[in-house]
Parts: sequence; C-alpha cells; structure tokens
Amino acid sequence: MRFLGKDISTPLTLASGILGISFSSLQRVIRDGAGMVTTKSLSIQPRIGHEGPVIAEFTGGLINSVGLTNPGIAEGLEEVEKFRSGIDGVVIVSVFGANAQEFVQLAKAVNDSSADILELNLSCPNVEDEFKRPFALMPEKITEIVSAVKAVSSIPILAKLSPNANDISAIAKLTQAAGADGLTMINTLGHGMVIDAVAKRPVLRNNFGGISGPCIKPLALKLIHDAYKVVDIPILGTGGVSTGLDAIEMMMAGASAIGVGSAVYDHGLDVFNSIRGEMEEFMDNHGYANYSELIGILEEN
Amino acid sequence: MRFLGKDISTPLTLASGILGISFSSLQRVIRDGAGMVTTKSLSIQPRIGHEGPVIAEFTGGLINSVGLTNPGIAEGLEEVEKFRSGIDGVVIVSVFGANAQEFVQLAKAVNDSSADILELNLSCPNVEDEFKRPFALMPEKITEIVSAVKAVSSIPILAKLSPNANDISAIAKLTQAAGADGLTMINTLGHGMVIDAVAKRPVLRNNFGGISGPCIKPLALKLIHDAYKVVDIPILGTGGVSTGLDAIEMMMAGASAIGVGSAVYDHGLDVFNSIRGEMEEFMDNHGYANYSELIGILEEN
Amino acid sequence: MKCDRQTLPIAAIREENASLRTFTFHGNLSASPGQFIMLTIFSEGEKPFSILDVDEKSFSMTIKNIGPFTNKLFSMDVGDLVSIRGPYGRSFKRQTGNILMVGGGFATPPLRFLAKKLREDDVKKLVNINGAHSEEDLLYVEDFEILCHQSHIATDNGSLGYMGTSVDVMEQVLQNEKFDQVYISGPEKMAKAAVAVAKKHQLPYEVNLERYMKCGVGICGSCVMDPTGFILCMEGPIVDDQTLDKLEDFGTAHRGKTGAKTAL
Amino acid sequence: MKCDRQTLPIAAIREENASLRTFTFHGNLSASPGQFIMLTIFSEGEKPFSILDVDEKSFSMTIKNIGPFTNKLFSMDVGDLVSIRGPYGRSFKRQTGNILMVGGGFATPPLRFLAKKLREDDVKKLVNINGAHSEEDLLYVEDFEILCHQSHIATDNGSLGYMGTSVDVMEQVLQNEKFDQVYISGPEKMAKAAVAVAKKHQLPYEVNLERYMKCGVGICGSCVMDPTGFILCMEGPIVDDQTLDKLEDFGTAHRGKTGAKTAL
Ligand SMILES: Cc1cc2nc3c(=O)[nH]c(=O)nc-3n(C[C@H](O)[C@H](O)[C@H](O)COP(=O)(O)OP(=O)(O)OC[C@H]3O[C@@H](n4cnc5c(N)ncnc54)[C@H](O)[C@@H]3O)c2cc1C
Ligand SMILES: Cc1cc2nc3c(=O)[nH]c(=O)nc-3n(C[C@H](O)[C@H](O)[C@H](O)COP(=O)(O)OP(=O)(O)OC[C@H]3O[C@@H](n4cnc5c(N)ncnc54)[C@H](O)[C@@H]3O)c2cc1C
Ligand SMILES: Cc1cc2nc3c(=O)[nH]c(=O)nc-3n(C[C@H](O)[C@H](O)[C@H](O)COP(=O)(O)O)c2cc1C
Ligand SMILES: Cc1cc2nc3c(=O)[nH]c(=O)nc-3n(C[C@H](O)[C@H](O)[C@H](O)COP(=O)(O)O)c2cc1C
Ligand code: FES
Ligand code: FES
Repeated sequence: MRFLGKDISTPLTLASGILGISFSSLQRVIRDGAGMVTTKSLSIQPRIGHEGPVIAEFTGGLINSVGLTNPGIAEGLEEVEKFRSGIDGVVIVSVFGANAQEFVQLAKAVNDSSADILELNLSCPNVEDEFKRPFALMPEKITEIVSAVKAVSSIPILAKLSPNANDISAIAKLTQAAGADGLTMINTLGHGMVIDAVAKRPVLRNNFGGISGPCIKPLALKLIHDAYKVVDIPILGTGGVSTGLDAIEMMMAGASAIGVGSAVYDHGLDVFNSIRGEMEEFMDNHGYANYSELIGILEEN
Repeated sequence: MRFLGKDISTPLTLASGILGISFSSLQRVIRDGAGMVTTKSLSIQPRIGHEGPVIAEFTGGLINSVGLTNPGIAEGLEEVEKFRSGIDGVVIVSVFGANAQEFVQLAKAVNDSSADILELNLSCPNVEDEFKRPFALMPEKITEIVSAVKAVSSIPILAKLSPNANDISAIAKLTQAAGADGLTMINTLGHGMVIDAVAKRPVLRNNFGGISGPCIKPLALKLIHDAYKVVDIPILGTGGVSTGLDAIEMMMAGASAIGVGSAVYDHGLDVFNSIRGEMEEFMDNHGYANYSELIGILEEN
Repeated sequence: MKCDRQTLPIAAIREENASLRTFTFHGNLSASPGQFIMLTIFSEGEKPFSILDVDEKSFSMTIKNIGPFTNKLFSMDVGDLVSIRGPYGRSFKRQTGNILMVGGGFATPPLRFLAKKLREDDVKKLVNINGAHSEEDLLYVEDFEILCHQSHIATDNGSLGYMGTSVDVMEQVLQNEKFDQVYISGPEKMAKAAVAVAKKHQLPYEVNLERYMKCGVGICGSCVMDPTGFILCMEGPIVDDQTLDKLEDFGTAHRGKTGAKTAL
Repeated sequence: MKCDRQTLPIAAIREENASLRTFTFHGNLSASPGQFIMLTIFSEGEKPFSILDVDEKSFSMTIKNIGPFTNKLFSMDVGDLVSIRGPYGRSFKRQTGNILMVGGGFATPPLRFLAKKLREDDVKKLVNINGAHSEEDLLYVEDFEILCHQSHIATDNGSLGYMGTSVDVMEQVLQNEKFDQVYISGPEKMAKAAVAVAKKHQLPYEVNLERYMKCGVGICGSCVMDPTGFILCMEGPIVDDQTLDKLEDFGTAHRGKTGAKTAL
C-alpha cells in the first residue's frame, strides 16, 4: 500500500516519542515489523525535558511528561542519515517549534535531509508551562504554521492534532486548507494526574502529563472518523492501538496508516509483528484482500 | 462530616444517571453505604433518550449514550418524596434544561420539593445533536444559567462541569462568581466511539457516547485540583472512583465528597461499602482521623 | 467484560406460528435456563430476549413479532448480521424432586430450556402445563411431550387440551399430585394467579418476570422494582418466592421507556 | 504493572565511606543480582540504582554522593519518604562452576548480591577481585572475604592489596587458575579492559553496564545502544558476551540528558 506517496508493506508506524532518538532504535522497529517510523519531536536547540518520574501508569493507560527531550534538529537529522544505510523504511521526522518561524527553520532542515515525511507536532500537552496552549487548539496558529511550512517544504507534511480540540471537524478542515498533506491523530490527551496517596504527591515530577494507551482509543476513533468525513487527505491514526483489531477499527474509522506508541511499553517491540499478524488474520477471516479496502468503511448507525 | 450544610456519614455519593430513577434504588444505595444520592438528570418533559445499545465497554472504562432518559421533573420529584419515608440520606436532584428559563423552572420545582441540594447538569455530552455544545463549555451560558437559578433557589446549587473544558480554572472561577455553592466534577468525557469491526459499525446506536470509569480518573484528579486551587466552594469529585484509594486521592486533590458511577457497573452496589472500608483502612494506617483532613492536602512537586 | 459482544449472522430461522419465529446462531453462549441476552439490530436498537436453547456451538431464541424492533427482525434473512451480548441475569435454581412448570403464551422458552436441563439433572418427576390463547399459539408442544413425564395443555378457546388457563390446570394437578417446586413463566397476570395457587399449596416457586430493559447490566435503573429497589436485569429475571413477596410492583406496576411508572 | 511504586520511609542509612551510603527500606522486592530500581525523591527527580541486597522484608542500595539528586538523598534522614519502582532489567545468568567476579569502584553492589546468591546456589569456586582507587573507596571488603573462596583486592595507590587495577589482578589470577565464567562490573573503561582479558582466555562473560536512564522501562530511548538498538534498561543492564560484541558504543560513546551522543 501507499501512504503520502511512499510504498509501505504495512500501515503500522512507530509513533513519535517512543524510542525514537537513535537510528539504531528506528532500524530495529522497522526490522520488528513497522512500515514507517517517526522520530522523537526535534526542536532547534537540544532539550533536556522534564525531570523524572516522567511516566506513570493507571488503569487503561499511561501518563507521560517527558517534555520533548531531544538532541536538537542537527543531531536528530544525523541519526536519520545513519538510519538510511542498511535498511528500507519510511522515516517521518517530527519537529516542534516555539512559533511559525522556528517551524519553518526546522522544516527547511528536514527538507535538506533524506527524511520522507515531515510531521509538525502542534499538540504536545507537556510543555504548556513553557509554550502556553498547544497550537493545535488555536485555529489561527495552525493556519499560520502549516501554511508557512507548506511554502518551504517539498516533502509531504503531516500535522499532528490534539484530542483536546473541541471542534475537530473545523480544525481538520482548516488544517487541510492551510496545506497539510495529511493529519496525525491523536497526540496524548491533556492533562492527567496520577497521585501517590501515601506521599500526598503527584507521581510525575512535573505533576501532570499527557494520557495515552488503550483508554484513549474510543476518543481517537471518534475524532479520526469526524475528521475523515470532512477532509480528503490521509490520516495517520494513533491512540491506544495495541492489537490487530484496534488497528482494523481505526482504519475503518478513516485512518490510512496506524501509529503505535504506548503498546510498545505494554508489550515490547514484538507488538508490531503481533498486530500485523492479527490484522492479517482478521482480513483473511472477513474477506479483505488489501489494507486499503478497510479505510473509512465504517457505517454509522 | 458536612457537605453544603448537610450532615453525612460518608463522603460517598451515587453519581447522577446510575440507577437513579426510582426512590427504591436511591434508598437501596443509601442502605448499601452511600451518604448522598443524586437522581438521574430530570427535564421538564419526560424523555425517552436514545435507543439501545446505550452502553459499551472498552479497556479502562465505559461509554454511554443514554441520552437523559427520565420521567420528567414532576414524576421525578414524586420519587424524591417517596424516598423520604423510611430513610435518612441526602438527596441531590439533578436537572437538565434547554436554556436558562427551563433551568429556572426546574429549580423552582426542586425548591418546592424536599430535595436537599440542586445539581445543574450543564455538561451532558450525549445530547449535542439536540442541544448543541454543552453549556459547561460556554462561559456566558454558565454565568447566565447559574445566576438565574441562584436568584430563585434557597437550597444549595452544585454546577456539574465538563472535562472537555480547556480552561477549567477560568470556568471554575466564573461558576463560583455566578453563585454556585459547589461544583460537581466531572461529567463523562465527550466523545468516545467503540467500533464493532465485524459489523463495520459503531456499537452504540447513537454512534458515540460519553466516557466514564477508571480511565478518566487521572483527568478528573487534574481538573479537580486545578479548580480547588482557585475556588472556595466545595467540590463533589466524580470520575473513575472504584476503590478507597481512588477516593482518598480525589479528596487529596480537593474534593469534599466523592461521586461513584461506573464502579457500580463494574462491581455492583457493594462497591460503596468496599470503598468505605478501604478508605477507613487507609486513614487508620496513615493517621487520618477525619475525612475532612484529606481535603486538598495534595502537595505539588 | 459484561458487555462483550458476538456479532453473528442469523444461522437459521424457524417459523413457530404466524407471529413467532425461532432464530438460531452459531456461537458460544454459556447460559442457564431463565437467562437472557440483549440483541442488537444495527441502526435499529437493542432488546432483551430469553434464551430458548444452547448447545456447544449454537444458541436460539423464540421471538414474537410485536413492534418496530421485532418487525425489523422478522424482515431479516439467514446470513444477516446482528450482535448479541450476554447471557445476563439469574437463572432458575434447579431442583431434582417433583417439579411443576406452569407456562403461558410466548413466555415458555425458558421453561423449554429448563425442562431439558432438569432431565439432564435426572429430575424425579417433571410435569409441564403449557397454556395459550389457542392451539396455533402454543409453543413446543412436542418438545414438552418428550421432555416431561406429564405434559398438559390449556387453551382459552379450547382448541387444544383443556379449555381454560394453565392456572386452572395447575389447580387441578395440585389436587391430585405432590410437588416440591413450581416454576412459573407467563404474562404477569397469569404469573400472579399461579403464585397465589402455589402459595395456597405452600409450595416454593420461582417466577420469570419482564420489565422494560435498556442496559441489561444494572446501571440504567429502568428495570428496577419497588419498594426494595430490586434490579430485575441482574438479580432476576428469575425471582424466588421470598424476594417476590416484597415486590409490591409485581402484578401491579411497571416503568416505561422514560422510567415513568404506570399501572400494569 | 511495570511502574508499580512503593512509597516507603528510609529504614536505615549506613555510612560506607566518605561518599557512599547504603540505604535500606522495609518492603517487598523480588529481585535478582544485576537488576536495578528507579528511586524518586519528591520534588527532585528519579534515578536508577542497582540493588545491593534483598531479603523477605527489606532491600538496600549503596549510593554515591555525586550530584544534585544524590546530594539531596544524602541530606535525608531515616523516616523520610521516597518512592521506588522496579526491579527492572535482566539479571546475571548464574552459573555454578568456577566463577571469577571482577569489580571496580562503586559498581560492586551487584557483585556483592551475586556472590550471596551464587553461594546459595552452591557454586563450585567463587573468586572475587575488588578494585578501587584507594582503601577507603573499597566496598564490602569483609563481605567478599566471607562470601568468596578467594577474595583479591587492588587499589590504584596500593593502600590495600595489590597496587594496580582489578584487571591487572584478573590477568594474574587467570594465569594460574581455570574458570568457567567471568562477571564484570565497574567503570566502563575498566570493564572494557576486563572484557579483553576474558576474551583472550576464551572465557564466557557478562558485564554490568550503565547508560543515562529516564524511564527504565524501554519507552524513552535514552539508554539505547548503537548500532543494534539494544535497550539497556530492559534488555540489560547485564549484557552477555555475544550481545556485547555487537555494541559498538561499549567503551566508546553514550547519550546524555538530551539524547545527544558523546564520546565516553
Ligand atoms: C428478560 C426478558 C426476556 C424476554 N424474552 C423474550 C422472548 O424470549 N421472546 C420475545 O418475543 N420477547 C421477549 N421479551 C420481550 C421483548 O424484549 C419485546 O417483545 C421486544 O422488546 C419488543 O420490541 P418491539 O420494538 O418489537 O416492540 P415495541 O412496540 O417496542 O414493544 C412491544 C412491547 O414489548 C415490550 N418491550 C419493548 N421494549 C422492551 C424492552 N427494551 N425491554 C423489555 N420489554 C420491552 C413492552 O412490553 C412493549 O409494550 C423479553 C423481555 C425481557 C425483559
Ligand atoms: C542501571 C544503573 C545502576 C546504577 N546503580 C548505581 C548504584 O548502585 N549506586 C550509585 O551510586 N549509582 C548508581 N548508578 C548511577 C546513578 O544513577 C547516578 O549516580 C545518579 O543518577 C547521579 O545523579 P545526581 O543527580 O546525583 O548526579 P548528576 O550530577 O546528575 O550526575 C552524575 C553522573 O551520574 C550519572 N547519571 C546521572 N543521571 C543519571 C541517570 N538518570 N541515569 C544514569 N546515570 C545517571 C551520569 O554519569 C552523570 O555524569 C546507576 C546507574 C544505572 C544506569
Ligand atoms: C513516552 C511518550 C513520549 C511521547 N513523545 C512525543 C513526542 O515527542 N512528539 C509527539 O508528537 N508525540 C509524542 N507522544 C505521543 C505519541 O506519539 C502518541 O501520539 C500518543 O502516545 C498516542 O498513541 P498511543 O496511545 O499509541 O501511545 C509521546 C507519547 C509517549 C507515551
Ligand atoms: C450510564 C450513565 C448515565 C449517566 N447519566 C447522567 C445523567 O443523567 N446526568 C449527569 O449529570 N451525569 C450522568 N452520568 C455521568 C456520571 O454522573 C459521572 O459524572 C460520570 O460517569 C463519571 O463518573 P464515573 O467514572 O464514576 O462513572 C452518567 C454516567 C453513566 C455511566
Ligand atoms: S435494564 Fe438497566 S438496570 Fe436493569
Ligand atoms: S531508560 Fe527509557 S528506554 Fe531505557
């Protein structure tokens, strides 16, 4: 199948922020069964991110407050070049800037690299102290950033949206209008707090974090389906996928490819092969010959 | 302990919409260990609500699209009167109107009954087709409705808020300013979709629903804590509580009483006594003598 | 999980009479007599139905065409998909002594299932009374014949068996024979009359009840019965004598689609 | 769950030397030698530490005061609360033949724990080499004396035992005696040297490695080693010879707090 013009053997994609710092992790995920990999979100300058604990568990999911730890765009793109030798696989480079100007600078660097696709992280809920509300909740900001990046990018652009948006149809439409070639949906849900009752403290050093994992799947499915109904660009569906059935459901809701994040935590890297196997089994049992037959076939009641 | 001027033996409260149609259910929940009970949200006219299926499960929670099924305020208040004979217990009557005028009409009826507390359901995510965005996401609407109701109500008013609000601190403050005597936080999270991949259909007849259960607890804790920091009125904390530890955490975050909804589905009505027992055990082990010592003692890192 | 679903094609449809059909599905349902399932027709709705029979790889329900949902179901064909969750509720508590089953109308499926299980349990004596308006409304006449030691029939118009109700037959049977347990499943007025008879003879009994059910899993409150707050979908639909004694709603009142209470 | 925490008061603090203390906690930790925990100081941060010892109701770690986090820890008293999750990672694969352990500096806690377990396993011969800068930096001298059949000491300044490194002693020991397995835990340069010696003698070995760790559970990527993408927190920190052979980063490069790679 194809996604944004690239051939992929499976729609499964490593989501941004999971092991995605080094070329060696990215290569390993491809060998373990993913069709595409997304890098950790890269900023212009290196970022340490938040102090630990940066992850906590609860029934149904994870919260994290990693806070965009990354070695900076220059070093990040070196890893992408190293990735290229010895393996085939589509690389999505995720970037995060403080404003449209930074996003443009980052986009130029990515365009000068061998990256296949550029992902704009407009929706990290873990840096609000620093950067205020996620751009993905502010229509004007989305338009400004996406159209500025579009003007300088010759590789396809994915805009990563937030589940906290209250009117996803409007946002999906204006993101497409601004020039996005695809949508990544969804980032983590802001904000969750896990409390240590003995210590009377939040578990995370940064007190709260973004919610991911199985429990955000129903939210992701609804948002993806709403967006699918109003845009013509492909959606990289992400949020709570850990089984083949999850992935099938998400494609039925409208996703053209599937991001996998927290499931790596729950099940290890084998999860790519197991999801792949389960998808194939379902498709065999129910008469689907190609992944593309699944996309958006959900019928509302 | 006391909540909005009423003596209660335990902070545990039946959340609105769970078994809360008949006096006999409400009495039973009190006998099974709750200190307060909330009725199903009552509207002026009876409502059938949505066709079934109205509930579906997923990892970590439930989605429901009951759609405010209720026999109407007149019959609902008759049940409240019947409840009074033979049992002690605080009754919170939840109401839902299409506009401020209806809320005022409902509030007057509740004030003419023996209800202890009035809860304004400003945040049902299941009737958007009919009533558009939940009021709890629109600051002007909250102010309009709460202040209009305040003008006619001599019993305390709880305003029930939505987890979909993007700036809960602002909303909590203006809700207090409009005259609310307390906040109920949180209603179900909108919107989730559970998909039946074999049928290529959403499971719920209404396609989507509000999310509740363990997976919304981290969201509830964060929102309650944010609100607690900016208001002086008590909070009826609700969202994903199913163990004593959950309830303790929520009180530490700032709740003065605790609503329990989906846990009744997961564990049956015994859950009130088990939560109560677990809370007492924790308090004994960690040297808390009264529930009130727990309220808001969370320290941020 | 309580709401786990099986989405299945209708495997077989058998016409029982003009308004009743038995729908069979290939699937796994580990259920006991008296339990029910919630059946979804996509884009239509979801309704409760008693389980008629279960074996290793299939199960079935007998359904009456009575309104919008069942109309739609009767328009469906073998192969069409529906979705089923359950089994739900409390089943009959099976005894192995002398057993009397009293059924009426299209509420007899659970008794048919119960009879099969009681025979597997090696019940001492099993007597069934099958009542309906007329001969063509009677269900499973041959099945009860085969499964029970005695099998009586009552029709209101006398078109088959005794002319009268199954409760009339019950009174007669109880005059001549001793029983240890009575199981009752029929319209609520009939069940109420049967309960009165069982009481008079000081026999333990269990009754299959129906109320409007929306969730089937004890959360929506629509099936709750006064004044004890009995949750019929979870704690019933099979109700024992002591519990039933406290249900003032039995035979007198029920709640409709809005939760409003009306007289029966 | 992988991130289950125990929030516990410090039960005991033992001064090992000027910069090292052993912290003991009453709690349950089912761990093997080589595994580590993540320790949180509230409002401060969270850091990985090897497990020194575990019994039914307590466990302990030996920690060096080296920077902001450990400064803060050293300012804490018995009774103060911290939070611990784990144990994490792969432990030493225990053998029962002739065993040589080569340790350096404050990386010896896992070897101390390993020695205890090997004796419980009834190991044939257990020889330890304990190296440090000077006498006062040596850890568990008596413990190794008691736990091992032979216990050698090396100090850079010769203040106790052999003057030189533990790797120097290792070469000598291997000239005279036969071993089946080598376990190595020390600063990475020393470990690299020890590995070279083990290789020369064609002995199987396992090495305890350290990398910057943020999550400890294989999700953040900060501990990953090139070029295989080995996830040290989950698949290590104990690394066997075949795996180590492929890790070009071993002894040459590591990643810091931003994930940027620098030479060791
Ligand atoms: C535990 C239980 C077991 C049942 N078993 C059977 C069975 O084996 N075979 C069978 O034919 N019917 C059974 N019923 C009744 C069946 O659910 C209704 O006949 C069906 O819902 C009718 O729906 P409709 O839209 O076709 O008719 P409608 O016109 O909607 O209703 C016709 C009548 O059916 C009843 N009904 C409607 N909706 C419901 C509901 N959600 N819950 C309960 N009753 C309802 C009411 O009495 C109503 O007056 C059972 C009901 C319950 C509660
Ligand atoms: C698997 C493992 C086991 C360890 N076991 C022990 C032990 O038993 N005893 C002990 O004293 N130390 C141990 N360490 C090292 C310990 O984690 C660091 O000494 C500690 O984090 C220093 O923090 P700081 O803020 O005091 O110093 P900083 O000034 O922050 O750092 C000092 C040095 O400690 C190391 N370090 C800092 N943060 C980390 C981190 N998050 N992960 C790994 N290394 C870090 C770096 O080499 C750094 O240069 C272990 C590390 C790992 C990875
Ligand atoms: C530990 C962690 C780190 C993440 N870091 C990033 C990031 O740097 N950039 C980004 O766009 N999303 C980041 N995400 C969000 C994921 O890419 C993904 O959108 C989200 O977790 C939902 O998918 P999941 O439920 O499969 O994890 C991170 C998620 C986790 C759990
Ligand atoms: C089946 C169901 C019906 C509900 N109906 C109502 C309602 O009528 N009015 C209301 O304010 N909240 C309603 N709620 C929301 C609950 O009162 C509660 O706010 C929410 O479920 C979160 O709590 P929980 O996680 O403990 O269920 C309903 C929730 C459920 C699960
Ligand atoms: S049908 Fe919902 S509680 Fe019984
Ligand atoms: S420390 Fe995060 S992956 Fe190893």
